[in-house]
Amino acid sequence: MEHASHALGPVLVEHASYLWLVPLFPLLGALVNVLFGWRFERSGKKSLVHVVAVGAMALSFLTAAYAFVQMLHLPAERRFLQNTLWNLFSAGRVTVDLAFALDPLSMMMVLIITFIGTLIHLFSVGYMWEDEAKAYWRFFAWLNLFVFSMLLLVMGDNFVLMFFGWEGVGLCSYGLIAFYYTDREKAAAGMKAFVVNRFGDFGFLAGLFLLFWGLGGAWAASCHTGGPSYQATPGMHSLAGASDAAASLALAPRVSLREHAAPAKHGAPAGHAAPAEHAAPAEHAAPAEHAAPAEHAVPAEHGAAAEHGTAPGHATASAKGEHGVGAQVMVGPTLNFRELRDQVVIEETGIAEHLKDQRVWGVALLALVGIFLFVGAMGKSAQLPLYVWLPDAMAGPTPVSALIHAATMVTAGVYMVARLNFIFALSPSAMGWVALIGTLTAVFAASIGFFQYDIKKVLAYSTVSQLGFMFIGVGVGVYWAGAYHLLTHAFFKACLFLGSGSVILGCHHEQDMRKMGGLKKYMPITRWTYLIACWAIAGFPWAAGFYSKDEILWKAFTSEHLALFGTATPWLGPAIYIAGLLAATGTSFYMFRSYFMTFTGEYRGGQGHGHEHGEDPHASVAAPHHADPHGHHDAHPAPDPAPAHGAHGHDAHGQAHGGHGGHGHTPHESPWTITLVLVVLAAGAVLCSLLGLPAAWTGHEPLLEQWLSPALTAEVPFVHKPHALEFVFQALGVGAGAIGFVFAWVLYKDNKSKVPAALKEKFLGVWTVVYNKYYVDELYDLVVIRPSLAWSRALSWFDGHIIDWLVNFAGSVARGFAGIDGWIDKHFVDGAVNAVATLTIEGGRTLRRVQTGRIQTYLYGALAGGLAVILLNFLIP
Amino acid sequence: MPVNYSPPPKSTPKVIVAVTLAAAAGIPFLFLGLVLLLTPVLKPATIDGLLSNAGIDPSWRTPAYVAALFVLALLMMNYGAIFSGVITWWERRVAGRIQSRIGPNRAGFGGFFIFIADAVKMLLKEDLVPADADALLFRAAPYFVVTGFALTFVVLPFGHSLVVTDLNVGVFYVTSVTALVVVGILISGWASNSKWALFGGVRAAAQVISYEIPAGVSIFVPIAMAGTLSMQGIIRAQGGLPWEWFVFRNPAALIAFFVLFTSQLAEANRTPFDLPEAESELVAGYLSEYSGFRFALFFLVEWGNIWVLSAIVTTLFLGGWQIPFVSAEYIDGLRGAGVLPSLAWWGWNAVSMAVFTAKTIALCNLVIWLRWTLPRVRVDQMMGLCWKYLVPAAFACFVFTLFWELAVSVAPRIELVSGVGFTVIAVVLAVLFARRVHQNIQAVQGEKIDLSNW
Amino acid sequence: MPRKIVIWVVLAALVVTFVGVLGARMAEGAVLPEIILGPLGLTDALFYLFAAMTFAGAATVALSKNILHSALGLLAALMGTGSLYVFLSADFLAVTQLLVYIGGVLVLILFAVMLTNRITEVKISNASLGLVGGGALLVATVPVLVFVAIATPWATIVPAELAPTTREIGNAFLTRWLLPFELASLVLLATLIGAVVIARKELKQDEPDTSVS
Amino acid sequence: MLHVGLQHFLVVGALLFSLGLLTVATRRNAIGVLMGVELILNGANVNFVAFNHYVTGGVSGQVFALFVIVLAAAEAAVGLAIVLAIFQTFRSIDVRLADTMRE
Repeated sequence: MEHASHALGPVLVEHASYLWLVPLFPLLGALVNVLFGWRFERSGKKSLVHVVAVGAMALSFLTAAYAFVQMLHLPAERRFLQNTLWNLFSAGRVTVDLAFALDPLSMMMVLIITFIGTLIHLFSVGYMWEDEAKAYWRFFAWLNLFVFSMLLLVMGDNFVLMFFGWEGVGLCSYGLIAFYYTDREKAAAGMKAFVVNRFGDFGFLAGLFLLFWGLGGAWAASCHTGGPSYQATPGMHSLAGASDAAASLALAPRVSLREHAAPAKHGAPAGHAAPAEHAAPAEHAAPAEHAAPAEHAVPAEHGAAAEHGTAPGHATASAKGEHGVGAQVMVGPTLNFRELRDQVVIEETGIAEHLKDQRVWGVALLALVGIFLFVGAMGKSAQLPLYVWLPDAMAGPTPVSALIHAATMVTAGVYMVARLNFIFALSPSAMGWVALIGTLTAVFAASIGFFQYDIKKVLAYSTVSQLGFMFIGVGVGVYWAGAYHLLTHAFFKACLFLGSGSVILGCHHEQDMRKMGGLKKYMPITRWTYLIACWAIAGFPWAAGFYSKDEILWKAFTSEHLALFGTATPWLGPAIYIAGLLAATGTSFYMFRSYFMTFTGEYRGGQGHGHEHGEDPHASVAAPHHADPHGHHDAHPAPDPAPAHGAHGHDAHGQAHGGHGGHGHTPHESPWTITLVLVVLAAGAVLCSLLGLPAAWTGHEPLLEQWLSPALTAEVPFVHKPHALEFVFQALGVGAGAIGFVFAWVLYKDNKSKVPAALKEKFLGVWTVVYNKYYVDELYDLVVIRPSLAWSRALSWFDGHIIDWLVNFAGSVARGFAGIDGWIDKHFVDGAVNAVATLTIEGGRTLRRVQTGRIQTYLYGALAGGLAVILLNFLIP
Repeated sequence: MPVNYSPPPKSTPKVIVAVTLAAAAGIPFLFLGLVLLLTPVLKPATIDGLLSNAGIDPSWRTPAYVAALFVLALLMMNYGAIFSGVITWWERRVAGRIQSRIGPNRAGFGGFFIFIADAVKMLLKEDLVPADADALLFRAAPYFVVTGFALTFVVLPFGHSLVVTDLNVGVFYVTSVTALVVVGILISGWASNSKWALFGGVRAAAQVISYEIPAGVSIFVPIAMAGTLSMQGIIRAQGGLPWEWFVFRNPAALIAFFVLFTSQLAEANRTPFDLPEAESELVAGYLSEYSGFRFALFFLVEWGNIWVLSAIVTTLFLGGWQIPFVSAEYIDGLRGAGVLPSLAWWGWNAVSMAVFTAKTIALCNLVIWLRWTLPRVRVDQMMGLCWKYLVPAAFACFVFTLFWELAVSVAPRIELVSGVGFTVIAVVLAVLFARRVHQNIQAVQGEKIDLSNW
Repeated sequence: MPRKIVIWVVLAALVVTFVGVLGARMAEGAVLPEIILGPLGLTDALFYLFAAMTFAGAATVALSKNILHSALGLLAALMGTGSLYVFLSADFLAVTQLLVYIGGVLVLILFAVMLTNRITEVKISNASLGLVGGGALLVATVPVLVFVAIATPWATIVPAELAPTTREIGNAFLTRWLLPFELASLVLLATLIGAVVIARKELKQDEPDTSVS
Repeated sequence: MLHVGLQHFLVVGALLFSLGLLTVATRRNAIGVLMGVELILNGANVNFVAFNHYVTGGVSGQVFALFVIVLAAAEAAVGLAIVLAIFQTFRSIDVRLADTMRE
């Protein structure tokens, strides 16, 4: 992180008016499928559903790719695409726009989301075509909506949009996990995910509120006291009097940047050049000059607003060209990431200083903010206390697992931390906690993965563990490596999940690895792709996982600034490194264990199948449709999903579903839509390594780091260690992977070894604890759920006995009064009422004469009124 | 005892023939000549120039202009009146030919002065107002009709520069002032206090306001093609040769031409749409109670309208006064800088007036032929034709024209192709028609066509 | 009939008073006779002619006992108004006034008169009611309106030269006033349907409709 | 003051309006009332066009006058249809008779 040796300037914005298309396409796809999907399906045009969904994704990807190309052509410091659609609302000086922005980080995320999303959609075509839920359209609608939400989360220009997307992905993940909602357990899994995420969201919101509370203090301070470089604007103190956003904007204080803040190489881009003559260099060279009144600030603002016609509230970094002399940053309330980043990052504003100094109940505000935000990330990204929903989320269809729980949604937390790196970097404590929790999660989840038999559960815990790695990355401050691991993980984990989906499909919806084995004979493509992905995740240097993981661990080892409880803890870095290495070893072990159990040895499926599936609700739903397993090979009832889906796919499905009823059918390779996706993902898992070849090898910064550096500007110090040591550490990393591999080889290759069973017998206690995921769910049950239930029962009792009694008592008293009242009513009030009624009737009878039904009468009335008004106008001065 | 009719004269005295011929040719030519002479001269600018040339005080400018206005108005009114008289004669002659009888042939040569005789007769009749009629309205109604008719002459062009005022809303103006005729008819029908008259009036009004819609919409077609509402502008947008006329330049315009022509027939209460005055049903419709001069006024308008409708159709679709191979700009250039235009300019103006008059009179003749060929339609047929066929057709033509103009802006060649194609078809049809007529006449009369009974 | 004359006189007096007195006030010391006897241009004379025609027509509408005379008065008023538009260089509007009001509205009114009266009663009842109230109304409104019209110092501009406005109106309809234009077309459609529905002869009615025959 | 200017047209408009108002207020004949409405609208139109010509320039006033004309035509059509309906119901178009809703 040697860049950013100079003071940072404001972000230079490039306008890209097409960005809104990227999230629009999935939204449209979702809408079309929601509105017309069932009609497509009913009218036999089922393939339209996936044509729409996949088409939308592909268009979205193409648009994103276009944006990527545009961004590539921009100089590095100008890589910020922005697109404001319209103003959502304004509250005081805070304006919230429907605006999208892409910086290199979110660009990477968008590419991942749209590219892998497209692949997963494609995969789903094959996977869900004959799904038992009979809701093909619903699946694709949710999937598209999910992608939309995710894009909103990633591309949103402000916290509001991000939060909208944040909640949107939660909703969509709920809908997708509980896709088979007829199954109570799966519906409950969806609910669990939703509820656990709520906990996280609470933390997220709390963090945001805290942050803005703190910023409010900072803004107020910068307004009232003024830093050394702050210029007081005359109207500042009467902010309450500013009636609307535009007017108050004109009053907004601005901060001029000192000259040295200008990287001289920045030319003034056409169309953005603010009236530079207003800010004569001589005037601004000395800080004292900054006390000059703000005449030159307002014209600059006008110039900017007039030139690009954006919502005026966002033309903050008004002098975007040559932002040394006369460059200004509006200081004031904002929800916009870029503006916030400018305010925090640019030293002259004093915001960062102020934030650092603030404390809440004796705790550093920023640490609290970081931790609370991280709680939100915990929920979304399944970190230690809140990870429990993720394994259960495997109830959803496999593509969902791949999309949500590998490639996109779970990375939202990582993305958020990376996005707000400028906040986190201010607080070593927050970073320390993030890294620590990440480490613990990595190790913990890896250990659970050791003994799982459900292939998807293994992958789920592996995901949790890998997310832990990412948090180590962003926690120790090597944000780009965290993002890089996010990228590589998206590829290899999606590949693994989809590979497992392929296996599950091939084995007739069997997920237990003990019932698999020897599949490499039947599913060669799946096997190879799965193996490549395993290499990647285990950290073998021919695949991408190695580079990202080693970069993270290396930087963790060299980090020295982390703190816990506000005190520096230099030992934390190395400790994290060791734990991470352990987790990596474990990862390698359980991944290869799953590989060996699944693909080597003899096929163990086909025994006791029917029985198990009899218990499987969706299998039993499907069974009547497939009463005759042999009838499906030729005369398949469903229409051809896609021309190229082909006979093979049909045949496969025929067999697959035949398998529910009968026994002894062999596994089969999946249709092309599935294998193609697997191959692409596996290729990605290998090729991504090119983006992150370490500096120690190539002599220059990794490509991805260069790419991301404009977005990840936070400065975090690291100890400089020689390259030689880095080589050693890389060797250690490879060694860790190799150890795991060897153990798995010995224990599980071909499933011949009796050692695992023996070990299990020997350490049955440990095994049971680990197998049952350390009884965390039960712990939650005990600590959270039962007390909640008990509390609610107590409240219910209280309500039923105390409150009801009170109510009843009040009722009795009221009845007593009512009796008296009734008597009075009957004798006194009724008389009055009758009198009123008589009066009304008589009055009405009299007044009715006014309504003659003759237009002329009314006209006279209206004219009399009008003339009276005119006369009054004359009479009353 | 048989009534003693005097036998028709064996031969007309030569003097009478000469005078009649002179008058027959002279009266229309006199008026056309006056039109030719006075319309350009009585423009305000020319009057100014003449006054200053003559050294008259400029304060006379306003009186001179007012006087010129009156002269022009008189001229145009009289032109309309004379023309409607002449065409009554022509109509009766044609009717006689079609019905294999002679027709009027006593007053003057070929009975040409019959219309003057008619006028004299009408003026001498008693001006009756029915006892229970609303006298004021009864008397006023003919003037409305005449006003509506006469006002159209303000913008009807006679030649290259021969137009009272070239209003920039000319076409629109024509359609709107003819509305006065309807008012007059309605009022006359009402004020007569007679069932027949009322029915006639209501029928006329219903018919006219119904047919105003297809007429108005089909007028949009040439307007859209010319891009102006001015009558002269529309003519200038066309050309002298048939394939430069709007009617052939656009397939929709051909249809719109027929729609407009039919609608105008109905608006002018001409057969086959003469329901308001259907003798067999309504005695004489709204005219039932009228006599004498007021009756004559109604008839003047009725026949004068033949000119108006023919002139409108000629202007909008048939190239107006455009002379083949001579462009309007060429004539413009001949005017010269003087107060009065050059002689060549007058000459070409005369030619253009001849072209316009020839086209219009040909159409008038067509109108007369139609009257004596087609039977009267029923009321429901009349309404059905309007609302079910002409209105949709007119709208379709208008919409088609919009697209056609778009196409023309892309490929101007298609106008020429359409024009030449339709012209060829029209010529072929005309030749076939002429051959058929020739054959029919031959079948009846042999080789020699007998004109002796003129 | 004398009552009618009284009202005419009152009206005329009102108008003359207001035009004269307020005009004099506006002219800041201008002498009254000069206003009355000053030189008249042709345009001014024509304006007064058409204004008088409009006023006479409107008065006929308001005061005539015969509905058809009222209709005739309406015709005069409408044509007069249309002519006044010409003075305001609104030629297209003038022609539209003729086309729509005289060709459409007036004919409709005449139609309605004929359809709603027995043929035998030529003297159609068009009695006014409350002429006293009406007179009061006039006395109340005319001064106010005329005073406002004359006494207000309008911020006038030099009027534009007489130029064809058709093209500009067309452009205005299709650009700035597109939405009202479309709404007007919707209103017309609704009117068309509504008028047909309202005026449709009830076929279920037992007695034959005798309004015409 | 004598040469025709804005005030002249405004006075004409005011008179048209007032007479229209008088008509609407005093007529018993429903058709007469409709005629009064037309007069009122014409008075307003004269003002529109006059202001357009003398105060604002452009064509906006004329456009509005056109809208008024269009709506007046629509109003006349509907009004007369209503008059016909009233005539069918009450056998009269005296507006004083059509007050069955009164009691």
